[in-house]
Parts: sequence; structure tokens; C-alpha cells
Amino acid sequence: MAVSVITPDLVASHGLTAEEYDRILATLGREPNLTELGMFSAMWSEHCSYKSSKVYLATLPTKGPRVLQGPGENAGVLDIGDGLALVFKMESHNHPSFIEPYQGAATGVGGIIRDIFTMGARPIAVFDSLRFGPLSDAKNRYLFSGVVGGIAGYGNAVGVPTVGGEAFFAEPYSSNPLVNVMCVGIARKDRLFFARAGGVDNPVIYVGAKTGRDGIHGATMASGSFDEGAEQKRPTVQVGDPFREKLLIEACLELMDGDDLVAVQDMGAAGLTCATAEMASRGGTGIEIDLAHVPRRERGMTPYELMLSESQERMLVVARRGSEERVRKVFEKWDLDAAVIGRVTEGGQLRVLDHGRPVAEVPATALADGAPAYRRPIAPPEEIDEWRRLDLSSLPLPGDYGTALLGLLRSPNVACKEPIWERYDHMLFLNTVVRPGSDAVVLRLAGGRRAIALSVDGNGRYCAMDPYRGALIAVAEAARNVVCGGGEPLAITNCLNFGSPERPAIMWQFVEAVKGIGEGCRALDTPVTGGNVSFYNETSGHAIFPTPVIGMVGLLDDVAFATDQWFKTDGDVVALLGETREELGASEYLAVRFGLVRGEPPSLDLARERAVQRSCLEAIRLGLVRSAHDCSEGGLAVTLAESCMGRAGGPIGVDVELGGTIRPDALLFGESQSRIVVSLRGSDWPKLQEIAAAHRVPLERLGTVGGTRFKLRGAACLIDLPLDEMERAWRSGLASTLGG
Amino acid sequence: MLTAKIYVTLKPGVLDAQGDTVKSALETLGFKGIEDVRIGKFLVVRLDGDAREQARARVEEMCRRLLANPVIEDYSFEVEEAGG
Amino acid sequence: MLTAKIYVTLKPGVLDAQGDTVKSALETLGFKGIEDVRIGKFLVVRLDGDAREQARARVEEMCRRLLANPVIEDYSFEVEEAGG
Amino acid sequence: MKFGIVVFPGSWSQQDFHHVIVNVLKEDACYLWHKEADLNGADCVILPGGFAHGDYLRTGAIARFSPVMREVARFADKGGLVLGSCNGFQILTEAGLLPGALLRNDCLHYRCRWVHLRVESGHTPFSSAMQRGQVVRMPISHGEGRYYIDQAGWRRLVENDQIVFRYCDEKGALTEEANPNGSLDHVAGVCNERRNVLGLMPHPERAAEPILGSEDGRLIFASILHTLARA
Ligand SMILES: Nc1ncnc2c1ncn2[C@@H]1O[C@H](COP(=O)(O)OP(=O)(O)O)[C@@H](O)[C@H]1O
Ligand SMILES: [Mg+2]
Repeated sequence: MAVSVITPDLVASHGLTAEEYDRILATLGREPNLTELGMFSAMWSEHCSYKSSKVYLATLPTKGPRVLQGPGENAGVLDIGDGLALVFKMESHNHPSFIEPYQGAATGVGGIIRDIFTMGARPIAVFDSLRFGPLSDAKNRYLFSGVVGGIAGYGNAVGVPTVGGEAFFAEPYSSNPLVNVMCVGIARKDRLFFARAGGVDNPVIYVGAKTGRDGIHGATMASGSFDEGAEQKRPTVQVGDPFREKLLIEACLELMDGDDLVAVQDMGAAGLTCATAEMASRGGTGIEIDLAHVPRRERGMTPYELMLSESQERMLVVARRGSEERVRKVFEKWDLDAAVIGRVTEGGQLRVLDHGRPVAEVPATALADGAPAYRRPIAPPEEIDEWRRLDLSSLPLPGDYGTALLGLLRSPNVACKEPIWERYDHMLFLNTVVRPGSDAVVLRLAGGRRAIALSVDGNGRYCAMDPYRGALIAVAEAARNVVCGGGEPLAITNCLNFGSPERPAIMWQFVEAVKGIGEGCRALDTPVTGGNVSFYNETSGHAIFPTPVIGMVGLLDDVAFATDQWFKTDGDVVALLGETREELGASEYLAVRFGLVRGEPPSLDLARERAVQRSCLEAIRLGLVRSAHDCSEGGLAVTLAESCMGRAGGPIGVDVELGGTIRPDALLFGESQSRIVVSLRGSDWPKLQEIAAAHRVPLERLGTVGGTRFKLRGAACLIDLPLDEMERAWRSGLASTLGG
Repeated sequence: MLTAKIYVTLKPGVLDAQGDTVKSALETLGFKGIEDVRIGKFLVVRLDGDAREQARARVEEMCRRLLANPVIEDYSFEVEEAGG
Repeated sequence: MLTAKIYVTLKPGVLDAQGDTVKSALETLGFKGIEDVRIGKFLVVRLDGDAREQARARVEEMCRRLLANPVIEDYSFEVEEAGG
Repeated sequence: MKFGIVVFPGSWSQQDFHHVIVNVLKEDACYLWHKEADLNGADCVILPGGFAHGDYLRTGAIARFSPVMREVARFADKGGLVLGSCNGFQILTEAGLLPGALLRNDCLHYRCRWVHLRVESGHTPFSSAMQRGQVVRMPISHGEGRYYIDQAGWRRLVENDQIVFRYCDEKGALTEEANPNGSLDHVAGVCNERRNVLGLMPHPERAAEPILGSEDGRLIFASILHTLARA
């Protein structure tokens, strides 16, 4: 093999440290050539190797009676009964979206969808969890509308409905927007596929788009924080083709119905390198490919480029020997190029040839799992105690609480998100029983009574003040949202978005957040089935809020339990499960009214959280609950307002009286956890009381649904607003921020 | 009155899924010998005044700031007397 | 090798919503004196052979059958030596 | 009765139509692959929503050349019932089976939402179960649904009573806000002169079960079934 001269600069420019390079030398017992160096640098990048995070991720609970597949595959898999398996996973596409918002977001959607159908599942829904800097800044508006446009452009065309998500805006995200996408699919339990090569001499088949120079070193880029010179990284932008992805979905699912395939893997980050190395190492085999057979879009591509290209809509398939013809026929039916580029071999070597000439030979496991695992230095930020200090007495009470509420409703973080989800087809497949706009989206499952409820949540502002509690709350809120939809929380996937792990303060945030997630998932019996870590979300040392995003899945045995957050009929009783404490720390209210990001996030008692969720679910299953809406950003007043607005058939009024002697602004806008506002028939009130009592959950009767005004009375505060004025404010928050 | 004709094209090497699809569509229609198809935008902007050079500078700036996406697109343009 | 440059534009009567939006976007960016903006397609088709006239006929047919919709669009094109 | 649902590469509403026809209406349905020039003895042909061929170049522009479309044209020519929804409508106009064209929404973005439609003509095989002036509710989901036709064409539509649905508000008024995409004269659906081909941007299949928010879409299927039963 040709001996290359690998200079320290070359090593550094590949994002590898001297120690990591020595490790490569030791693994190979020789100097790598340039292609091999590139392969290592991509596979050992933070993005692909999880080298800074894996020792901590290992502490998360991943087992449970319903878990068929935990972390480690393309996606997690749950047994949801009726012989069905639910396949789901969340991925980040933050860095590509910062560079090219439309294509970055679009290819993010394409990538996560591939992760789902490679497991044999038909993708049925996408969720998008978004974070941007303030929309007062033109650059942020450009990123926001580009990202939403890309998700819509790709998701609508590929034919997978986008049914829910989040959108949150705060200054730190100006330094790096977050684009996390989750996809959910349904498979037959006995027809699952795994990305494990097997069967020596089985053909390795390349399917889909031709290879170009797209995204070369995208994987290493996704692991490098931005400096002002980020522009130079631009040529690595990948472009998506949702039409070809649709063909890939149909062709692959058609093939997976037969017995011709052994394994399927998509080519995402680190392209052909990652796909071959992971399939081989998972399967305990080797793979040999000849680049001469790789379909290409551009002339003169080198082995280095071919192995590292991140051209989209490409898959690698291991078929049974003798099935080549049938496989080719199916791809031909769907107008897809397929080429046999190699075969499964004995021993664990990944051998890459170019017209028969060896250009790389590396142990597959060395690439896939050989990266070092770091325990980087950890230290809380010096300012943390200062941040957490909040002197309420220094904060004047609002003169007019109605005006204060309108201010919150206008905030993009609380405002109506319809301008976003209206751009997404959220009805395709006829499953959407509870549409976006409510706490959880509820999707019925074909051929049965069952349904699933889903929500994605993560409050970065809480995590900035206390990453442990913030992450704990993210898990609790996601579960609470699912419960409000009528679902029994089953399991989570997640996306952990942080700054540079090489900074002790950031690493501390990460470790604390992982602790919080583990704690929450253990307490709520919702194991972690997979996820994704995105570090280096910062520009010139300015990092984002630490932002763990939780994707929670819940199950409804009967779709009849599906519940939404909107009040239904005049005369219904409005009640609060849980209790309101004087907690204003890290709240939306402080941010909107005083421009303050400080104080401790609300406390969370997991036993209480469980009890509240149990009570709500029990009441829903007894048919008592007309609507259920948990309290989150904006507190009780906003929660009540959201139950009045955005419902089919126009807004409906409410008239409530709040007890309690705490500061009125905390009473109205504080974000105490473990609270759910429900509405029910008056005649059902006693039954709800019994349930709450049985679970030792505080229950307060607040008032009644009806009328044309939003009326809210407390000991020391009053809100009395006409519905249309309230609705106008709420709808104005995001109006015309997305452009044409 | 001046007319600016602006051509916005995908940078070489950037995937043109639309162009590729149109190419194979033309081939199924029986057209042969097509090397490739690239699809871009054609903008016609009509401008007041008749100072060509100033106009060129303005159009250049329009392309840079809004009409073309420098990440994946190139642009070129001509400025002519209206009707031209 | 020949290159066909094809321009597909919306018929004069047809409202160009995108063009109008780009116009106002340019105006908010501070550009003045813009009469109007029309947005069409710019296709570059590279063809084997070098028989210009035949090529013109083929491209004409491509436009008629696929590339433009006569209900809403007009088209025009040039055929040049490649690279040209 | 047997419905044939055409599947182009990039179509995505075919499963939804299939579900409604088979599970809700308890009728027969089969898929018609676009490469096969055979309608499989279908009594009514449906062109579903989606992004056939990615909607590249223009929506429906490439799909109209699929082999199956020759058969669809022949079928329509013999008086067979053809229904195109969303992308199906766009394909039918590109194929010249329906007048006019569908352009980018005037808001320039994709819209997925519920709309109200006013029935403008009950005199079609697709609307006979509805009264003129009746207001029905169905979802739309498209980025290019702005109906356009030139003056002469529009006059012909009106004279021949070919406008079947118009976008309106819940009371049936043709207000500006009720027109979700800037369609000419609020047109949401039109038929051909012979009245056996209908195209509409809304999705009747998404409004066929109470749990999904409306059953109004069933009126279109009911009309078709009624017509076929009498034939
Ligand atoms: N980016 C988005 N894409 C799709 N739906 C969204 C998006 N952002 C918010 N939504 C929807 O808006 C509703 C309100 O969102 P949010 O305020 O985050 O709810 P919650 O506070 O209960 O988590 C939810 O139904 C959510 O699915
Ligand atoms: Mg909620």
C-alpha cells in the first residue's frame, strides 16, 4: 500500500489530537494513508464517536418490558401490542442548518426518516424541535423561516406528516440555532431489520442517489464550533431530494416484505465509511468494496472523497446471495440506481479497493467503536450561584394583570404556533386524532383501537440555571403532555444540545443534564431507547443554553381516550390538579416583563409528578375529562388562556377564581411543575375528587367554562379580557415572522 | 426605463435533483443525446432611470443581498434599455 | 457539444405572486425605483452533436411538450456551442 | 363498485383513499401503477394527492406522460368518471383533461388547514348528493393551488356551470380571507364540459370519518356511488 506522509498539520486539520493519532498508529501498526486518515477523522469525530459523552450516556436506564431495541441501532424500538412495533429516534441538524437553513433542515428530516425505515418501519410522523435567537434580529428571522421552509419543503414532498414540535426563542441561540427532528414509524414486530452485516460473500449493494462531493467532512464540521470564518465551510452543504427519498422508502419497504435482505443502513454522516464500518462491526464481519462500482455525479472523485461524501438519499443494503436479481428489479421498478459494490467478508477488516487496487484497509470495529472515551474536566460555571439568586422583593407587581397576560401571549415562546405547523402537512395517513396545537399529538394506529400520544419538550432556560433540574423537568413535562393526550408514557428518545465539551463548565452542564434525564426516566418508568448528542453549539465562545430535548412516546389502548387541551362546552367545571407555589425563577414572565434570565427553575417532586399524572390518566380513562392542559411556559393564566383559544369552532370564554395567598404574579404566571388544568361535566366533579384524594393530589375547583370573556379573579389580582383581544395578541406573536 | 435580466444558477457540483428528473423525463419522451439539464431562475427586474452603470451596481447588490443564495447559487445579469 | 439556454416566463396577464414579494422585499432593503419583478425559469440543456438547426428543432419540441405550459407560460431559447 | 387509484412515483394520498373506500365505504379499490396502461376494470378512477415526480418543473407536468394517463384519457373520453384531488387536480390540468392551471399559492407557502367550500353545482356525478349553495368542510394541503384561467376560459366555465366548488367562509360568503391560496374567483374545484372529470384541491378522503373532524367528504363519494349505481 502506498505510504503517505501524514504531517501533524494534516492530522490537526482532520480534527484529531496527537494522542488520537498515536492510537490510530497503534491500531494499524503502521502509518495510515490519507484516505484512512479521513475515515478515522470522520468516524472518531465527536458527532460519530460520542467520545466525550458515551461514559455518561451509559448511565441512562435503557431496559423495560416494552423495549425491543435500545440505543445502538439506527433507532429505538418498542413493543406496542397487536404485533406492532413502534420505531422512533431524534437527531440534530444544528450546524448544517446554521450554514444553510433550508437545506440543513431539509436534509435533517431526510436523515431521520431514513433511520426509521432502515429498521423496516413505515415512517408515519415527524416532529421538529427548534431554537433560534430573538426574531427582532433579521438574521434570526432568516434562519427561522429557512428552517421551517426546509422542513415543510422536504416533509410535505416526501409524504411523512410533521405533526408536532417546539419553537423557542432566546438570545443565546443566536450563536447557534437548534434544529432537532424526531421521526416515528410503525413496523410489524416480526419484520424488524437491523444494520448488521451477515453471511460471508453476501453482496453489498449501493442504492439511491449518485455520489457527489456533498458534505465532505460534514461529520467533522458538525463537531467543530463556529468562528467568524464559518463561511469557508460552506461548500460542504448537502442538498436534499425528497422525491428520491420517497422512492427509497417505498422500494425498501417493498423489499423488506420479502426475504431478500439481510441488513439495511443509510449513508448519513461519514457516508460510505460509516455505513460499511458500522454494518460490519455490528455484524462481527468484514466488508470489502470496490469504489469503481460506486455511482457518481461528478468526475475525478478520489477514494478519499468517495469514502467521506455525505451525498443524501443513499442506502447500503446487504442482500442474500442469489437475491441480487430480485433486489435489482424492485429498485428498477422505482427508478432507483442500485449497484453491487462489494461483499461481506470473514474477519473484521473493512477493505476498500479502487479498480481492484487496495486504497484502505482498517479493522471495522476500530472505526466504529475504537475512538477514545473521554472524561473531560468538569466544573460548574463560576456565575451559577449569582444566576440562581433572585430577589422577588425587587420586582414590582404589574399594574394591570390583563396587560401582563397579553404581553406573555404575544411572546413568540407562548404565541400560537399555527404559522409553523400550517406549513406542514399534519393530516396525511388519516391518523391525526389530536392535531398540533395541543399538549400532545395523538395518532391512531391502523387496524385496531390503539393510538399513540407524543410530545417533544426541553426548556433550555431552566437548564441554564440548573441543568440537572431542567433536564428532570423536560422528562416530566414530556410525560405530562403525553398524559394530557390520554397516553401512558412508555419511553423516550432525546437530543442533547450543548456548547464545547472542551470547556469544563459546558461539560458540567452536560453531566448534570444526563443525571437529570436518568433520574426522571427511572422515576417515570420511561427508558431511553436512543438519542443524539450535539456539542460545539457556539460561536466565538458564546454557547447556547444547555438544551436537552426529550421526545416522549405514550400509548392509548383505546383511541376513545384521546384528549386535547381545549375547553368544550359552556357550564363545564374547570379544575386544577396539583398546586401552585411562589416560583418565578427562570420563568417566561421574568424574561418578557423584566428581561431577566435568573433564579432557580421550579422545584420538582417526582412522587407528586407521578401522582398528578396517574390521577389525570385515571380520570381520562373513566371518561371524566373533557380537556386536559398542563402548565408550562407562562403559568396558570397562560394555560387557561390556551384552553380557550385555538380550538375548532372559535374561542370560548372562562370564569375562574384562584385561591392562594402567594404573590399574584407568581400565582398567575409562575411555572410550578406537576400541574394540569382539566375541564369536566359538573356531575363528574365528585368522581374527580375521589381520584385526586386517592392519589393524595391537591385538587382545586377554579370555575366554569363559558361566555365571551376571559375572567380570572385572585385575592389581589384581576384579569377580564374580551376573547378576541386575547386571541389577537396570541396570534400576533409569530404572525409575519416567517415571511412569504 | 431599464431592464435587468438576472440568471441565478446552482453552483457546479451542487445536486440539481429537479434538473436530473427533467432530463430523464425528456429521455422517456424519446429525446436522445442529452448530456445534462440544470434548472435555475430567470428574473426580469424593470428599473426607473436610464443610468446603466448605476443600475448595474444596484442589481449586483440586489443579487448579493437577496436574489441569489451564495451558499449554493451563482448569478449573472445584463442590464438593457427597457423592451430590449 | 451544444448548449441550449431556455427561458420560461409567466404570461404577462398572469399574477406573479413571488415576483411581487421579491419586489417589496427589495424595497424594504432600501432599493428604490423598481417598476416590477417577474420570476421565471432558466434551463441549461447540454446536447450531443453540433448540428445547430436540428438542435433548435429538438429544443423547440422539448419546450412545447414539457418544459413550458402554454396556459400560463411563454418560452424562448438560444442554442450555442458548448461553453458558450 | 370498484375504484382505481393511480399511483405515480411521489404520490402519497393513495393509502388514504384506499382506506376510506375499503374500510369506511366498504367498496372495492385497487392501485393502478403509473407504468401500466391498464385501468383494471375500475368504475371510477382517482388521481390522489402527493408530489408526483417530485412536482419538479411544474406540478403534474411530468406525471401526465405516464403510460396510465393515456388510458385515463381514453376512459374519460368514453364518459368514465375521473376524480383528481390535490396533485391529481394539478395533473389533470397539465394533461388537458381539465381547463386552467394551478399556480403557487399567493401566500407563497404551503398550507395545510380546514377550509369551507360552497357547492356551486349539484349537476355533476361528484356533487349530485349536495345542494347548490350548501357549505361543506374539508382540509386542503398544498403549496400550489391557486387556480388560474384566462378571461375567455373563465367565461366558459361560468356559462357551462363547470365551477363545482368555491372557497368560502363558514356562512358561505366569498370573503378574501376565506380564499386560502388566491384562486381566481375562489375556484376550489372544476369539472370538464362533459362533467365526468372533476378536479379539486381539497382532500375529501381526509373528511370521511367523524373522529377526523368531518364527514362532508363522503358526500362526494356518495354522489359517485349513486351515479355509478344508476348507470
Ligand atoms: N416547530 C413546531 N412544529 C410543529 N408544531 C409545533 C412547533 N412548535 C410548537 N408546535 C405545536 O404547538 C403546540 C404548543 O407547543 P408548546 O408550547 O411547546 O406546547 P407545550 O408547552 O405543551 O410543550 C404543540 O402542540 C406543538 O406540537
Ligand atoms: Mg404542555
